[in-house]
Amino acid sequence: MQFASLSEFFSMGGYGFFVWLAFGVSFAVLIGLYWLGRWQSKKIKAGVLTELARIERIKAARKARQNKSIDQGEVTQ
Amino acid sequence: MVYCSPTSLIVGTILLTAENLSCIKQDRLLFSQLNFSVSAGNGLYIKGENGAGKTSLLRILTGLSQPAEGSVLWQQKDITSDFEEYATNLVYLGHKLGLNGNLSAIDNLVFWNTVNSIDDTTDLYELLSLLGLAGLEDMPVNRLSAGQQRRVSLARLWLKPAALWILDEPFNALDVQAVELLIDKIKSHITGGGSLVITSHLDMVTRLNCDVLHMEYNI
Amino acid sequence: MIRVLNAIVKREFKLAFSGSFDFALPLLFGVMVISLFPLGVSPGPEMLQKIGAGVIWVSAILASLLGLEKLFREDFRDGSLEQLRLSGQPFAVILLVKVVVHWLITVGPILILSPLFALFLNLTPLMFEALFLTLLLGTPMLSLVGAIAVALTLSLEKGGILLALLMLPLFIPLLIFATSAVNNAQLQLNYNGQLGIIAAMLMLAIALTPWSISFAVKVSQN
Amino acid sequence: MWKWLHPYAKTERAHQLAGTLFPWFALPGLILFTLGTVWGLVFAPADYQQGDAFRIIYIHVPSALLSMSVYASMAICGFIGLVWQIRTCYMAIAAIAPVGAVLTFIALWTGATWGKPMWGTWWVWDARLTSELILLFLYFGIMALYASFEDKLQAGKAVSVMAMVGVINLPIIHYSVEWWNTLHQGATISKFEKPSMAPEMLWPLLINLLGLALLSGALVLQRLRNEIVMRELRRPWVINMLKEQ
Repeated sequence: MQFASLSEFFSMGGYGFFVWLAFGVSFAVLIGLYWLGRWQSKKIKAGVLTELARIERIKAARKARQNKSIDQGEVTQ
Repeated sequence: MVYCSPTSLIVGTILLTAENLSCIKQDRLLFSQLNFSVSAGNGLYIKGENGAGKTSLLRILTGLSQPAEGSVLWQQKDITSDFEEYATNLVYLGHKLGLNGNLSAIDNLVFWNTVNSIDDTTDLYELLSLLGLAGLEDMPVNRLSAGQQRRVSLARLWLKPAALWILDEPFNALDVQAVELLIDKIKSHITGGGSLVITSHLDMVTRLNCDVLHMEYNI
Repeated sequence: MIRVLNAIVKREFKLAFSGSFDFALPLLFGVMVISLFPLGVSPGPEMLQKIGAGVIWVSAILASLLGLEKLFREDFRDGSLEQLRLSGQPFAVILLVKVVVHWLITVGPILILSPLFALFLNLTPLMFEALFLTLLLGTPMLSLVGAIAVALTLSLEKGGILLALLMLPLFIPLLIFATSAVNNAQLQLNYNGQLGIIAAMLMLAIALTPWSISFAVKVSQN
Repeated sequence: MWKWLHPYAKTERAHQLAGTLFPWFALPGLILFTLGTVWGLVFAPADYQQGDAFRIIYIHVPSALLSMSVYASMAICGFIGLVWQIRTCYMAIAAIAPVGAVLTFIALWTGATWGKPMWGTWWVWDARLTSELILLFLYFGIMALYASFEDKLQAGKAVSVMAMVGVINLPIIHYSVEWWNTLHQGATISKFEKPSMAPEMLWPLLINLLGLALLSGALVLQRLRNEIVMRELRRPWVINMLKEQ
């Protein structure tokens, strides 16, 4: 243990501001990156639902169009 | 460099083979497990709605794009093994015409002839007047209309004795006369033992007696 | 092959000098950047001599960046690059020739006018000699390495600033060695070491870039 | 059917693997990093010249070392991806680049906060800070390039090429900047150089290096999982997996 008291530890021999600024920002940035990843993965999950809905819409539109062309007597492959 | 001129091929030999082609664009599977072959004296008409991947397929066949899976064979050899050799047997007309707008039709074609190592035996003026461009030969290409520009690019079909033509919507912007001219040219190419892969939204192609490949919009 | 390369060279020159002054724009840009410095920093001859090498080199880098943006772009847009790739000729060689010709057309004038820059910034004859040699050996490397980034961004609409972000960090070693060569010349010291390093970097670029450029173009065409 | 499913199976496997590995990186990383930091801040002796400001070294040097090697790992991914046509490698580059950029930023930030008490100014064109700054630009370039492409497969190939060009240049940049620095300001550099370190100072540094490396690995794995899911959104396995959750 290099420091006699807690206040001495926080002051870091007069360099406390710089030491804590360096460590604090570094930790904050790392944690921020982690939370960004978490948030992205949530957003992706939400995106999947809209994507699935879009696929359904395309399928429905195609079905409607096929029915229509069959009604008109066109031959589709 | 040896040219595979269309006439030297026996009608019916398989020239171009697509093996298990699949293509992914923007994380969407456009098509998968596509198998077909095109033989000498035969054509393939690729049909399908917008976004079905016709252009992507054509670009894969030319070797400009890589398929996500599968391979393209030219006379049973993978085109990537000797791409230069494959390219000498190919004429590709895509959406982009490959003409520099600041150069004249003649300059563009002469340059194209040179890089393709084609000896100038064809009279370019005669060819361009056949294509309905008489008097426009030395005008910068970007002063021509869209249809006229496309005609200039079509001249390549007359210039390069290639066995395989890959044409992406060649009838775009062409007037009736030019369409007829092109159809005649394609017909004579096929009867001469050449082969063809073509896309078009016009039904003209049904007159060509091609095989048809129908591509669906894949979700 | 010689005929093909000849045709490509001719076409590039014809396009560059037919009516448009595009080929001179990088040069003009460089001259203007250089003439901003005396106004912005100080017109004192000693000060100018001190910063001269750096200023000229930074301007040369920015000017060649501006010029490089046009390399391949037109040919990519109108499809000529596709046709060249399908011409049955070795693609990497064709592209290398295009880069070299482009360098001659856009950077050549900068080299020719470099005495003027030296005059503007009060460089001594010895310094000018060093400057010219570093420009002669260094700018081809700029073009070769830059061409990779240009080729990668061909299919993107907003090429410009992205191109700067990609390329400028790569040019820092060149800037360091080139300016230090000129500064050595100012002190009448030997600068063969710096020149040697620049030449080595150029050799490395010549050996590695043609393949990379053609691969990058293929990625863009995909 | 199976044959074209094969490449997607690969990303599925990569996704699973990343999920399994994540706790093995995250937990030891967290423990080691905490241990090293506490050791460095509380128990390690202060430098006789720089006093307690010296303790910034316990985050500055690991992040600076890692920022460079992470770039190299990105280039290796690019090389593997291009040679063997593995899409997962391109995704890995996209996952690695932001982590590397953050490490570079930490190295720069801690360098600046260390420099202020030592040199009396936040920024000095010192060799290490300058190369870190250039490295940050390189990372930004990779990230911007990747983001610019609509087609992410194309983007992956492009950033692979760029990462390889960058990694060839990185040593040249590094040594040229160091050389330039000795040329211009030989005096200040000695202050910032690692003093010959006593073992009780070195141990926490090494532990922190390992801890931060594992943590970066965990962050990369997390981002890789996201990237795979984002890119394979239409695959049945992704849809099923997301529906289950």
